Order: sequence, then C-alpha cells, then structure tokens
Amino acid sequence: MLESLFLKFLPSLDPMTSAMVMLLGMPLLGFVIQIFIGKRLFRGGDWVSVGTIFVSFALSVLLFIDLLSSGPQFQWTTSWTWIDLPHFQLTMGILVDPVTILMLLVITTVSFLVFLYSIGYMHEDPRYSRYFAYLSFFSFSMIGLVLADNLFALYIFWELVGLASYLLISFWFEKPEAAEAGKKAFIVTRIGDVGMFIGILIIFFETNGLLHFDSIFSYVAKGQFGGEFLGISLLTLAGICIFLGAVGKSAQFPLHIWLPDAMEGPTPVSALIHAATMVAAGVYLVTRMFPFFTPEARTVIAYTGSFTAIFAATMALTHNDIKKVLAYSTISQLGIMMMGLGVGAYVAGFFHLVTHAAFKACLFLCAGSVIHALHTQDMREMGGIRKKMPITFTTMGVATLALSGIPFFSGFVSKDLILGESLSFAMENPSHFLIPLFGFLSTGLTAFYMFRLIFMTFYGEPRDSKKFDHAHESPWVMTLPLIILSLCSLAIFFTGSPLGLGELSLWGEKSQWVKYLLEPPSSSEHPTSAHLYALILSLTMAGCGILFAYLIYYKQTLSSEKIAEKFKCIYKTLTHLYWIDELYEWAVIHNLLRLNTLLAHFDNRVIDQVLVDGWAPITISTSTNSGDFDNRAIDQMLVDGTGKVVRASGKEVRKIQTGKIQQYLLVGLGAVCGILILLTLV
Amino acid sequence: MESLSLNLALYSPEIILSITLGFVLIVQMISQSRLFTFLTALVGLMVSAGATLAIKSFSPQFFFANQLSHDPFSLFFKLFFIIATFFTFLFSYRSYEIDEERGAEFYLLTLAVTIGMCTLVASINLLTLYLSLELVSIVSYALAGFRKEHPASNEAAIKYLLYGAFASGTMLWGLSLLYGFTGSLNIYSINATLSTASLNPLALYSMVLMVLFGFGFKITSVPFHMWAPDVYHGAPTPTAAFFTVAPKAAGFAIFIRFFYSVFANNSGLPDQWITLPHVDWAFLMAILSAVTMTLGNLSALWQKNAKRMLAYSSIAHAGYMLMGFIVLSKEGLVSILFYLVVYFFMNFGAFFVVGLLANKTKNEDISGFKGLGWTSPLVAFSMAVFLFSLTGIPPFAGFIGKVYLFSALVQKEIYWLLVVAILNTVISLYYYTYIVREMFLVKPVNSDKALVLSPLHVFTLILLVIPTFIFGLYWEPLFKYVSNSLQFIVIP
Amino acid sequence: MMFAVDLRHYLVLSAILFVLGIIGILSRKNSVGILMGIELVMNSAGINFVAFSKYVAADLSGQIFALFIFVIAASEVVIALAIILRIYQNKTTVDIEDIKDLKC
Amino acid sequence: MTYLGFIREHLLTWIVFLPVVGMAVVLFLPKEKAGLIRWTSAFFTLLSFLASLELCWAFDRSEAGLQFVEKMAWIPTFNIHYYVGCDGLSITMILLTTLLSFLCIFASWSIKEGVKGYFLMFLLLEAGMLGVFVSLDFFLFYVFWELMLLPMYFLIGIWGGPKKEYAAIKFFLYTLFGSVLMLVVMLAFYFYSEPHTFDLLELARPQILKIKDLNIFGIALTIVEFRRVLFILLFIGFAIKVPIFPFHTWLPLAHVEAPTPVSVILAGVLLKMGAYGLLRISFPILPQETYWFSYALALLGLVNIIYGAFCAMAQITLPQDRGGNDWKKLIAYSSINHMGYVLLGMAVFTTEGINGAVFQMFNHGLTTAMLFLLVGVVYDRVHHRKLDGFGGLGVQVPIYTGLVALASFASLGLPGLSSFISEALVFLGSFKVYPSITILATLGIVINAAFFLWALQKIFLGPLNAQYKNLAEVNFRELFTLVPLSVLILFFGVYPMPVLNLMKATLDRLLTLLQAA
Amino acid sequence: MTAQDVFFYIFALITLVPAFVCVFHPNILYAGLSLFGSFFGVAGIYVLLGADFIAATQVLIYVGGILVLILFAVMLSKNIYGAKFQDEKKKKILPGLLGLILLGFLVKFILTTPWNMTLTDEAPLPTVSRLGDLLLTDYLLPFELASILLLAALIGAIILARSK
Repeated sequence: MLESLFLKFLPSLDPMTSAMVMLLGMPLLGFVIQIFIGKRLFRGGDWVSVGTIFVSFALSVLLFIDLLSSGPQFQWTTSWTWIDLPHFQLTMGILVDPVTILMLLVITTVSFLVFLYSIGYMHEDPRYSRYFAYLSFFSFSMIGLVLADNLFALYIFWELVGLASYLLISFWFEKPEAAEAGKKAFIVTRIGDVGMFIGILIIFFETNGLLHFDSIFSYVAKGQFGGEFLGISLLTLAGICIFLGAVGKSAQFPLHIWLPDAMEGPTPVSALIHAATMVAAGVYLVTRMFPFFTPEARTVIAYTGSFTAIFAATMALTHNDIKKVLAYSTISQLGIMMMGLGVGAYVAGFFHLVTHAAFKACLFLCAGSVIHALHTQDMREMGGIRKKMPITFTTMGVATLALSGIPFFSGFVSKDLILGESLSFAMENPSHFLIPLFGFLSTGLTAFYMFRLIFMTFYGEPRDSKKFDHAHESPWVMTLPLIILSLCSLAIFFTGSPLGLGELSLWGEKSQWVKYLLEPPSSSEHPTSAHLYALILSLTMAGCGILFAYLIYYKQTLSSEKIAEKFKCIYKTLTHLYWIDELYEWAVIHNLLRLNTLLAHFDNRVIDQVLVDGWAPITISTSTNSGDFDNRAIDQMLVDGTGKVVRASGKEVRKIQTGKIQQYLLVGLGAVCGILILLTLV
Repeated sequence: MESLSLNLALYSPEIILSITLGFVLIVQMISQSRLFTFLTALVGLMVSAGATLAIKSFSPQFFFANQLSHDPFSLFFKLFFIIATFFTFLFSYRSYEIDEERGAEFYLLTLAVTIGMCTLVASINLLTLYLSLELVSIVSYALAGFRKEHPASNEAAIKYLLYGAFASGTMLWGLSLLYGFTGSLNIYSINATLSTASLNPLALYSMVLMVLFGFGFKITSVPFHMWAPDVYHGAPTPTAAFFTVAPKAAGFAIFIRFFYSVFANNSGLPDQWITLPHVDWAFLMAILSAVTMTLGNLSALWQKNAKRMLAYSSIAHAGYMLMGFIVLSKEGLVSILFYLVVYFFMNFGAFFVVGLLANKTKNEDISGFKGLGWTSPLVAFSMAVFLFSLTGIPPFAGFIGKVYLFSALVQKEIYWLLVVAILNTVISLYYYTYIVREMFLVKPVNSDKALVLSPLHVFTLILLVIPTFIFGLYWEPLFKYVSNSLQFIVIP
Repeated sequence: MMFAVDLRHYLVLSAILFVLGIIGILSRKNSVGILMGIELVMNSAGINFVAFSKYVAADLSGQIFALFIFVIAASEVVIALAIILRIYQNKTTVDIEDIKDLKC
Repeated sequence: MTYLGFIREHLLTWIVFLPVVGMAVVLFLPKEKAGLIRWTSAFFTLLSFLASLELCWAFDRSEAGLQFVEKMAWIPTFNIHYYVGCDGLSITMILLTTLLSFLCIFASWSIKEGVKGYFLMFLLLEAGMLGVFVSLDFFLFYVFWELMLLPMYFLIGIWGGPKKEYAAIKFFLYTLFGSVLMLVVMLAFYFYSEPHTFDLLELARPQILKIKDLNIFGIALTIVEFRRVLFILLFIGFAIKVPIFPFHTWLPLAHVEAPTPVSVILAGVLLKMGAYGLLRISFPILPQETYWFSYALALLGLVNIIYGAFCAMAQITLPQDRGGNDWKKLIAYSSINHMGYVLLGMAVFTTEGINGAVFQMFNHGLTTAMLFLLVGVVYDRVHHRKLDGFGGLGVQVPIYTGLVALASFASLGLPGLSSFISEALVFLGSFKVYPSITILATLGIVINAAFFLWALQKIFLGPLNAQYKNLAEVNFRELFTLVPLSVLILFFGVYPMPVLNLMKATLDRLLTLLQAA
Repeated sequence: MTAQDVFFYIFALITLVPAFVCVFHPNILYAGLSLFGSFFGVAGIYVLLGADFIAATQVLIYVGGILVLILFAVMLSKNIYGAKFQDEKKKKILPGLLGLILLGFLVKFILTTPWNMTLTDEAPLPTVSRLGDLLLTDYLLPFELASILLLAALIGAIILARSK
C-alpha cells in the first residue's frame, strides 16, 4: 500500500526510501518552519506542526498495515556512507523491521495526539510557536532514533532527543525550577550516554568498526567477540555500558532522579516525552540490542529494572503532586519493562512499552486536563471534580485501571506477560527470586497509589473551592486525544479479547499484533503454570492495593496521618525520595564543586603563580602536603614566581652598581685575581 | 717615497678625517654658523667614507712600517665608524644637550675619536694599538663630560676616566709583559713566539687577563662593565648613543684581531681557530658572556631611566656578541660583525628616540614615554621597532643577528650558553616591552603634546628604522659583505 | 747572586710600583690622589718597557713605547684635571666618595 | 585570463599578502575616517577569503602531497627559501583563518578608539597566521610564527580589558619562551641536516638528520636521547601555543582580557597553530620520538580534557574575587578542554584519531569563535561578563539565546553539530590504542555538558533580571558574523565530508609515516 | 755587586719609598710632593737601563709638567688640611690585600718565566739620534697620532675647563 502510493507520486525514487525520508523529514520540516517563521504564521503555525506530524502518522499507519500483511519477517534496510576515511567508514542507514514500525506507530500516534492536545493546552503561551517547533524537533529525533540502523546513528538521535527533552522541560525557563530541571535531565542522561558511548567504543574496537546492528549480532553469534577486562568478558561489559545509556534515558535507578524534576515542563510534553516515547527509548534500545546482551548483562538489567520498579513505586506512594506521582509511576513501569527484558521476556517487555505508551500518555494528558482546569498540581487542593470533568474522569479511570493491571485493560495483558516470565525465570533460577518479588510488590503499590490519585483528585469534597468553581471540562482538542488514548488502553485493542487473555482472541493471531509481529517463531513457550500463578498473584496484589487506597482515601477508615505517624521513619524516607537527591547533592555535586574550586584554585595559585610565575618544586611539595591553598604562609611564600624571582634578582643584582667608582674597579680587579686564584687551584 | 704615498693613500680616510677636524674649527671660527660647521663635518665624513670605499681596491697589506694592516676587516670597521659618527652628528644637531655654540667642539672631539677608532682596528702593532686606544679613550672622557655644567655629565666623565685609566694601565702592563716575553711589538711576531715557546699557563693567563681588562672595559664585558651604566647615563644622549655603538664596536674589532692573532692559531681547518695550548680563554669568555648578558638584562629590569636601561641593555648585547667570539670559527666572527651592524641601527635608533624625547622633557625617564604612541605615532612606532629588534623578534634585524649568533653556537654544540642566551632573550623582552607598554598601552594625558620634530630628525629616524626592517627581511647582501670583510689576517 | 741586578729586579721594582699605584687608585678618597696612583702605574709600565727594550728586544722599540706613555700620561692628566676642576666648580668637592649620584 | 592565471599560480602568496596590501592601503587612509578604514579592511580580508575559496575549489583532494607550491630563494647563503604550499592539513586552517578574520572585522565595529592602528594590527595578524599555515620552510615558518606575536601583543594590550597590560605581557613572554626553544631546535635541525636545510619536506626525509652524540659538561647524550631532547624542546614550543597543561595559564588571562575579535582569533586560529606545528614539523621530522612520546601526549590530552573542563566549571562555582564567575574565562577554559581532544586524537596514530583531531581543530575554531563573538555581543551592551550578573535573558533576546544555545551545544559535542563528529572520531580512534585514557576522557563530555548548560541556565533561564529589560537583540551586523558560523557548524555536523575530504589523503600519508616509526 | 747594582737599589729606594708615602700618606699635599721623588727615582732607573733620553724626558714631562699640574690641582682645592682630605685607614685593607695577591702573582710570574734575554752588549749612548730616526721612520704613524691625541686632549681640556 505504502509502496504503491509512493510509486504513484514519486515514481523516480525508491518508494521505501522516500517514504522513510518523508516520515523522518516531515517533523523536521515542521521544526524548521516553526523556528524561523512560526511566529508570523496564522495561529502561530500550530497547523504546520500538527500537519507534518499527521503526515508521519499516516505514513506509519500505512507502513503498519503493510507490515501486518507481510508478516513478522519483514525487514527493509538501506544505508549510505556518511564518513569515508581511508580504512574507516561510518554509515548512516535506515532499518525498518517490526520493532521499528511498532515504535513508529507508537511515536507518531502519541505525538499526533499530544500535538493536538497541545493546541488547547498551550494556547495562551507567549512562545506558542516555539513550543511546537520543539515538539516537532522531538518527533523528528525520536523517529530518527528508531529508524537508525547502526549504533552510531542511534547515538546521534539519542542525544538529540535528549536535547529536545532539555528544551521542552525548561520551556518555561522563567521558572528557576524548570531551568534547573532541564539542565539536570540533560546532564544526568548524559552520564548514561557516556556509558553508552563507551559501550559503542568497545564494540567498535572489538568488531573492527562494525556498528550495524545486524553485523554486530552476527559477529557476536559467531563468538568472535572476545576479550576480557578485569575478569568480565568484554561482551558483557559492552552490554552493560550500552544498558547504561538506557538507564539514563529510561530513568532507571540510580539515574532516575531527573524524571520527576522533568515534570516542570508542560504536561503534554511530560505525556509525550517523559511517559510515552523518549523514556521508552531505553527500553527500545535494549530491545533492539537484545541479542547482544549476555546472560550476565541481562541479569544486571533485570535487577536494575525490578529494583527500580519497586523503588519508584514506593516513592510514588506519598507524593501529592499529581504529575510527580505519574512520573514515579513511569519510572516504575519502565523498571518493569527492563525487568521483563532482563529475564528474557523480549516480547513482553516491548509489549508493555506499547501499552504503557498509550495509557500513561492518557494519564498524563488527563492530569494535564485537570491541571488546566484547576491551575494546580497539588492533589491536596483537588477533589470532587468527577462531575465537572466527566470525560477526563472516565478516560483517566480507564487508564488507571490499565496501569493497575486489571483485566479488560491493556496493562493487564502486557504486565501479566512480564510477571509471568519473570516468575518462570525465578523458578528456573531460584537465586534470583527477588526479581519477581519486586515485580509483584510494585504491582500492588501501583494499584495503591494510582487509586489514591484517582480518589484524591476526583472523589471527595473539593478542598479548594475557589479553584473548584473555575474548573470546567477541557475543549475538544484536548478531550479527543484523551478518548482515543483511553480506547487504546483497552485490552481488546491489543489482543482481540475483551478480557485481555490472548488465548481468547477473536481474530486469530494477528489480533494479538504486537505478539504476532515480535515473537520469534522459534521461541520456546514457558510453562503456563507460571503464568497462571503470576496472574493470580498480580491480581491479588492489585486488588489489595486498590482496597487499601479505597479504605484510606475514599472511605478514610484508615487515617493516612496515623499511618504516616506510625511509620514515620519510612514515611519520611519516602517523602524525601529515599534522600537520593540529597545523596547526589552531597556526594556528587558538593564534592564536585569542591573539586572544581580546588582545581580552579590550583590553577590560579599553583600552576600560574608557582609553576609558571614561580619557583616550583619546593613550594609545590609544601602546598600539597598542607593541602590548604588558602593558607596564608604558603600564600605569601608562593605568590612570588619565576617572574618575580627574576625581577627580584634584578632588583638585587643592580645593587652592586653602588655608584662608587673605586668599588667598580675593585670588582674588576677582584675578578681578575679571583680567576687567577681559581686557575692556580685547579 | 713611493711607499709614503702608498701609505698615505691607504691611510687616507683617517687623514681626511683629520683635515675635517681642522676645517671644522676653522669654519666655526670664520662663519660662526652652526649649520656650516655641521655641513662641513658631514661632508668630511662622506668624503672619508668615499675614500674608505675607494681604497678597497688595494690588495691587503701592511703599511706604515707594519704598524697598520690594510684588510677588509679594518675597512669594514672604518666604514662602520664613519657611518656611526655621521649618525651621531645628525643626532647631536639640535640636541638640547649639545648647545649651539659648542657644536664645533663636539664635532672635533668626536672626529678625533673616530680617527682613533679607525686606526685602532687597523693596528697590528702594540704601540699603535695602545696609542689609538688611548686616543679613543681620552677624547671620550672629554666627550662624556661635555655637558660640563651638569653634575651627572661630570660624574660620568670622571668615572669613565678613572676606570679607563685603570683599565688601560693594567692592559699596558699586560702588553709590556707580552713585549717582554717576545721582544716584539708586532702582534704576529708575538704570536709566533708565544706559540712556539713553552710558557707557564698561569703566566699566560695573567697576560690574557691583564689585556682583557683593557678590552673588556671597551666592550663592557662583565666584570669590567661597571662603569658603563653610569657613564652612558651621565653622558649627553648623542654621545651615549655613540659610546654604546662605536667604541664598543672598535673594542670588539681589536679584541677579535688581537685575541685571534695573538692568543689563537689556525686549527688547520679553514676558518677555524684553536686557542693557544693550556690557555682556554674561549671557555673563560663563554662564562663571561653568559654572566654579562644575564647581569645586563637583570639589572635593566628595574630601570626607570630609559638611557640607563638602554645602557644595561647594551651590556647584555655585548654578552650576546661575545657568544660569537668564543666559538673560534669564522661563522662566529661573522655573526659578531653582522650583529654589530644590526645592533648599530637598533640601539642607536633607540637612543635617538630617547634623545628626541629628552629634547622635550629634558630628562630620559621612561614615564616620559607615556602615551607617545598616541601623540607621536611615528616616533613611537620607530621606538617599538628598535626595541623589538633589540629583543630579537622577527621580522626585525635584531632577530637575524641573534639567529647568526645562535647558529654559531649550535654549530659548535655549545648548548649551555645557548640556553642562557635564549632565557635572556625572554627576560629582555620584559623590560623592552615596558617602554612599548608606556608608549602604546597607556593613554596620553590630555596635556601631552606631540613631539616637535625637525625634518632632519624625521629623516634620521627613517634612515635608522628602514635598515632595521630591511635587514630583518632581506639581509643577504649585508651578510655577504660582512663575511667578505672577515679577512683580517695577512700572513706577514 | 741574588743581588746582581738583572731584568727580574727591574721587573719586581716595576711590579711593586704598579701594585702601589693600584692601591692608590683604589683607596684614595681624593680624586687627585687617584690620579697620582695612575701616574705610578704608568711609570711602572714605562720601566717595564725600557727594561725589556734593553734586555729582551735589544732595540729601542721599548724606549719609544715609554716615550708615548709619557704623552698619554700627560694628556690623561690634562683631561682628568679639567674634569676634576669642573666637578670642583659644580660640587665644591673632589672627594670621589661624594661622586656617586649615578648608581643602580 | 592571464591575470587570473597569474593569481592562480601564486594563489597562496596572494592569500597571505592580500592582508598586507590591505595594511599598506589602510596606512595611507586618514585616521579620522573610521568607516573607510573598516570597510577597506573588510574588503581585503574578503579578498583573501575569496582567494582561499578559490584555493579550496582548485585543490586536488586525492593528492596527499603539497599543492600550489611556490619556491623562491630568499637568503641563499643560509639556504632559506620563500617556500609555501598547502596540503590537506593546512588548507582547512587557511580556510578557517580567512573566514574568521573576515568575520572578525565586522565584530571589530565596536572598537572606537585607535581604529586605524587596530585594523593595521589586525591585518598584520591575519597575514602572520596565514603565513604560518603555508610555510614549508622552517625559517619562514618561524618568522611568521613570531610575526603574529607583535600585533597580538598590541591588540590585547591596547584594546583589551582592565588587566590588559598584564595579560599582554604574559602572553608575549610565554609565547616568546616557547618560540625561542623552537628556534634552538630549528637551528639544530639546520646544522645537523646534510645538506643544511630549513626545508621541512627535506628534513622529513629519513636519514637527512645526522644527529650526533653530545656531551654537555660531562652529561653524555646519545643520539636517541638527543633527538628526544630536541623533540621535547620543540614540543614545549608548540605546547605553549596549544596550550597544553601546564603551559596553559596565559590562555584564560589573554582570552579574557582581549577584545572580542581578538579572543576569537586567539581561540579560533592561534591555538590551532600549536597542534598544526606538531603535525607539520614534529611528527614528520621526528617520527620515532613522536612515537616514543605518544603515550605522554595522550595523557596530556587527557589532563587537558579533564582539567580544562573542571576549571571551566569552576567559573560557575567560584566567586569573582577568586577568579571565577567570568563567562569568557569559562569559554577559554573550555578551549583547553577541546584542545585536549585534539591532542588525544593526534597521539594515537589511527585514521579516525588523526582525522578527528584535525577536524576538531577546525570545529573548535568555528564553535569557540562563535561563542566568543556571542560573549562580545552581550559585553558590548552591558559591559560585564559576570555569569551571576545576567539571568533570564532568554525572554528578552530570544534570537541571541538561540545562537548561544547552538554554539554551546556545539561546543559540548551535541550530535548533529560539527564538534560531535570530531570528538567521536577522536574517541573511536583513541579507544583502540588507549582504552583507559579514552574512558577517563569521556568524563570530559559530561562535565562539558554540565558547565555549558549551567552557564546557559544562569544567563538565559530563570526570571528576567530587571536591569536588562531594554537589552537590545542582536543586530544585523552581529548576525552577519554569527550566522555563517552557525550554518557551518550545522552543515558540517550533518555532512562533514567536505572538510574531511580535504584532509584525509594528507593525513593518511602522515599516518603511514608515523606508523612506520 | 757592582756599582750599577748599588745605584739600582738606591734608585729603587728613591722610587718606592716616596711612592709608598704617596699612596698611604693621609695628606694629599705630602702625597703629591713625595711623588716628586718617585719620578726622579724612575728617571734614575731609566738611566741605569741606558735610556738617557727617556730619563730626561721623564724628568721634563713628569716633574716639569704632570707633577706641577697635579700640585696645582691640589692647591686649587681649598681646605687641604681639612678633615675631608684625610683618608680613612679602613678603606685601604681590601685594596691592599688585592694588591698583595696581585703582587704575588706578578712576582711569581716574573721569577718563573724564562725571559728570553738576548742582551750581550750595551746599547751605545746617547740614544737620541736613533730614537729620532725611528720616530720619523718606523714610528711615524704613532708620532702623528700622538699629535692628534695631544691636540684633541688639549681642546677637550679647554672645553671642560673653560667657564661659560
């Protein structure tokens, strides 16, 4: 369909290439137009961005339809030499396979909806067109990221989405927090990126310059990827390094700290970037590189993921900021995905990415809608708006149920798959029992905090009547995306079965399209018993969670204050987010600053004034021993440098010129006698 | 009597100078006009320079009963002195230190010094050597004290005289010992005897050192340099400029001729020398060279008086030039000669600018240079050129001079001295740029007026700046001329 | 015979004279006194030349040298006295210790 | 046609001496006509730039050797020649120089006093820099090398900031120290080569340098050691210019005190000279020693990267009275960091590394130049550069903000902008040889990001500082200087091959030479 | 010890003792006067060395010219007997020491050097005519040079001494 379309309109070009270039290029075009002339366009040019992303959306839908018809073996790739040096080539290329197409679908859909939503949400903003420019840029980078056929190209777009994220988080840069958050996001993810870059370096080094996914995999498959470093095989090490990139981007522990702060950005941005797409890029990367990871590396991934899942979930418990709760939930869910990938549930992990994209985007957009209506993010100031915003409430409810993993909703499908796989993984390797444990616990916690959110926001009495009075349902550009996304959160959309159990699908295996497209034909099925246990367990956990939430926040039979009082220590820890930020603050930033200051001081005092201006060795050793460069004595000793020594000696030397001629003569004669005496002695 | 006319012909530059000397007196008495006297002196110098060029065609020989040697070496220096004197006269014109009615006396004395220097570089006989050296010195004492009302000038004169007398006395004693040991006053005979006789090294060293006292005094080498800052400082600026250039060059010339003829022998290789056995004066001089440049530069760092600073700088430059002296090769000597030419333009130029400025401010303080670059760009620019050239920065001539000196050292692999020299170059930058800084980096006070320059001054300045440039960019002819001039040893 | 006079005696005499002259130059406060020291040095050199002329060179070159030393000594003294006179007029002192304005 | 032919035959000479011609013309213009002087200078730098474009056009990219060679005897007795030519190494630098010089003329509009002198010096500076990049005779190279010092001294010293005098003399002393060491080596090369020559190509031929054992005061140096000493001397000479830690302390001072266009030239071109000198002189002539020294070079590169980054960061954290809080200084230190990548790339002798290094030189020229220009823009308006003194400018001056952001991101190595490619190439190249050093060096990437973003945040983000409510947006003239650079940064970030094509053949040959060692 | 030797020692004494006084006597007038003796002594030495003309010239120039000039200068300055002209002792220590060292070297040099003495017969006296010959032949140039020197020195002295 796609190919014929392009053959019709652009007969001279390779249809697939031009389609891909167009898919990638449209948002870029939108960006360029918006950044340069957006302000002068009608309506600030929002139609440009929405239009361009719609084209991409349409193209990816067409592509998806093609894919469904051609089956999971579909793969199309093309590449160009980008950097061509003697004995060294770097290529740029496009790889289109089911994973790519699914990602494209997710990205463009969510993008399109969020763009649409933004028209309503951002309409009063003074930098309206710039906002759309950034959004377009993000979509471009994200599409590029999934289209890339090699690690290097992927890395490029990887950084670019980071840039887009930075720009959008600090979009309201007048707020110092927003500015701070943007910077934090960029830097923290960059730490991960550096790890990834090192991974790329290792791969590049080990494979003699192969960076293509396929060639790397075949290289690994042939067992040519040898080498060790500190007793760890380089392959594992490279895998972990690559995974580090994902840790940064997908906000996994310990680099998760940026994501909650990133909520300073506009809510649609949070929905698009920090819930649905960019943060999922890490998961995408792990999926993409899946064959590359050794079992050891996968274990690391699994542990990281599961720990992040439980860890973030606990943090979400106590937060009162609606977006922050969602942010921690995102972290937690990403952790689940990572866990899934780590335990080898390749399909399940990616599946959860797709479903999560829909319901989490929906959740964020709903939250945005609420915020838009109430002008606050604090749940304690909300309450009882169920009636005033029925669409929002309904869609959010659907998404919440999906997130909590309740049957009939998409979250149930994918999460259950992951949990089942992790359980069976743990059954095979009992020593790794913590992984599923964390997973199941986090499910319960998720249900708890999500329902807490719902109850606090939509039920009960309005806590701030002034805000409540102003509240109203959002315009259609905002609600439409909500509805579409909530529809996508239904299990039937993914499985063809209303309940969400794949086995009961209505339209054959193709209706379970994610699974159908991704499942490697040869993959062995895990014993279903594990799945069953998992099903029961997770449902129980979710049920418990909902129950507690209901009791505490709806019925208020259990007082949250009392519980907080009782578990004060834990509560405090949780509200302080485990003091992670404080730890970083103390451990990294503080010490880094001290190091900086020290070094700068070092530069001023020691290098400049001692080594260069100064006579070095004696003073250096004393200064390093004391370590305190502020020390007055050293200061006074060091200040004089070579320059000053020279000048001082100049000052001394000229004193021999006393003005007394007889002394001059004495010097001359003395020198003669001196030389003669010296000669007699020698 | 044919030989007498030949002798006179070969001595014609000096004779013309003596005639000019007389004419200057007469013209001054008759016309009472400074300008005429000035022109007379200049014309005399030009004729003398012409004569110097003319007698180049005579083959190298000894004349005046082996008292003097006619060779390219001496001709080069004669020309050098005549040109230096020429510039000194240009400099002195309208200088506030050489007042109007005493111009003729100034010319007369300076001409006498020039005659002495011209004879000095040609002399190969101890007596002529001593006599011409004393002619240079004694008249210089009078020149240093030329501003007789000025205590500084008096002081310069007495210091110069006392140091000079002491130095020449010591040297005289040394010369007498040489004479006593060899029984001859001719330097070649002395060398012949010295190189065959077996002398106690210590005795030889004593002679070398005593003679060195006299020569070191002239070239301002440490430790015989101490008079120089005071004398250059106190003497009238044109004279000081003259002193730092001409007598120093004369000192170098005779130093080279004497040491290379008396205390060294040809090593067998062309253009290479070796010192007399057991008397490694080259090494001694190398150390003195290092100390000289270092001391000169270090002392210059803190000077507040431009003239005094330049005086120290001229000591440092003597140290640089000594580097060429110690390598005992033609390359080294050529580099000294080359450097002298270059040094003349830049050092004289720097003094000239100081003098121009002093004509306005009546002193030579460096603070007087403040903002000069903004009020009188031409003068300041020239000064900057001279100073950078003195530092040894391309594309100015001073750099080329240094390159030749350094390359002489590299060829002989005397790297330690080279390192001292380059470090000194860096140090010297500091005080040279101090003046540049005052001129350009400091904005002038509103009341500062531009220097009033007569066309003659501008002309002189340009005449000094242009070679400083040209020889930095294209010095091939000069180098060829200089290396051809290095034939001073005529086998008797 | 140590007392039999030959060249060395003259030389030693001249050396003593020379050193005396030098000490005079270096230690006299009065600049005229320094001049006297210079004269002694000159004289000692003269003795040297004449002695060498007789004992070594066996010609009159040394004597001629001595003659010219007189000439130089005379002119030097003339100039020196002129300068000293000048200084005396300007500063009313001829003490060399007081003439040290130019220094450093 | 024949005229054109004549120009083309002596293209390099034209490029180098057109600024000198411009100087001569400016010299005769009356001092009061500032506008005329500016436009005349602009005209001649433009001519030079156009000529270099022509050079680029006519340049044979597949040829590794030298092209456009002109050789004339200059001082036959000393075997010095006017010998110029260009290859892939120098052509990028020539382009960079002519471009930046041309743009800087427009950035010099804000110079108000001593306009004539300023432009005279500036043109001389350009000629000197170009001369360095085209010289193939060591002597000529040295003359040009030093020739730059003088105008630089004046440009910093006269038109610089509050501590200009100190900065100028420090720069001067430092670089002079470096160059006299180079002078020693130059003379040693001359006298040890048989036949004596200053010809850099001749000297690079094996067996031409016949270095002997040396004995200085009883310290015996064997041939190998002596060659190493020569290498180190030469290296110090170049290291000061690069500048390599610990010879870098002149740099922050000079950059900070210099007027904007001069900082641009300093960072954009002058710093490259050190690295260029290493590649042009040290590497080919002393390949074994280069090999011997390569590990140290890589380590120094690492130190530069980390140390420069930390010091740049300190600008944010240190209060002003302790030498911090200066935006320009931050960029200056980041230059040290960036030159570290160049060193690292040069030290490893791999295709990627060396191409990356030279490309990084080029890119650093573009990005840092742009950053300095941008600092100049705001400095002209508010007369300070305190990082703390701004705040929220993003609202007031969006275009300016965008440009600064672009330059900063380019500088921190964001993909899609040119520096990324060169840094990535360097890392790819160096990881093969020195994995541990490379991994440590990647730390620099993070710190780079940190301080650039931090600076951006302090200056542009947050609430608008009320003081700057009326801050004017970049004007057309400033845009004229900035836009070409941004376009190039973007373009080469996406498609670097035009530059890499120019140099790859030459660098490949250099590499073969080094690998043979 | 021949008569000549005796005369030598006498003249040496006449030379050295006044020289000693000249150098070390605190009063400048005495110093100047004692110089008189020293010059005579040197003249005597010259006579012993067979240089009659030189001896005569020595007396004429030194005693008649130079010494008179010096004394004239001494007299010109007032306060001859004042404290100003009394030298301190301390100043003489270092120069004396150096002088002694130098003397040591010189004497050692004089005594150890194998002088190349070719003296066989006494040079005939008087030497005047031969000196005159030499001065107009071999030493013509120095002779002329000396005249320039004297002229210049004279003019220089006049310039300096003449008051404005």
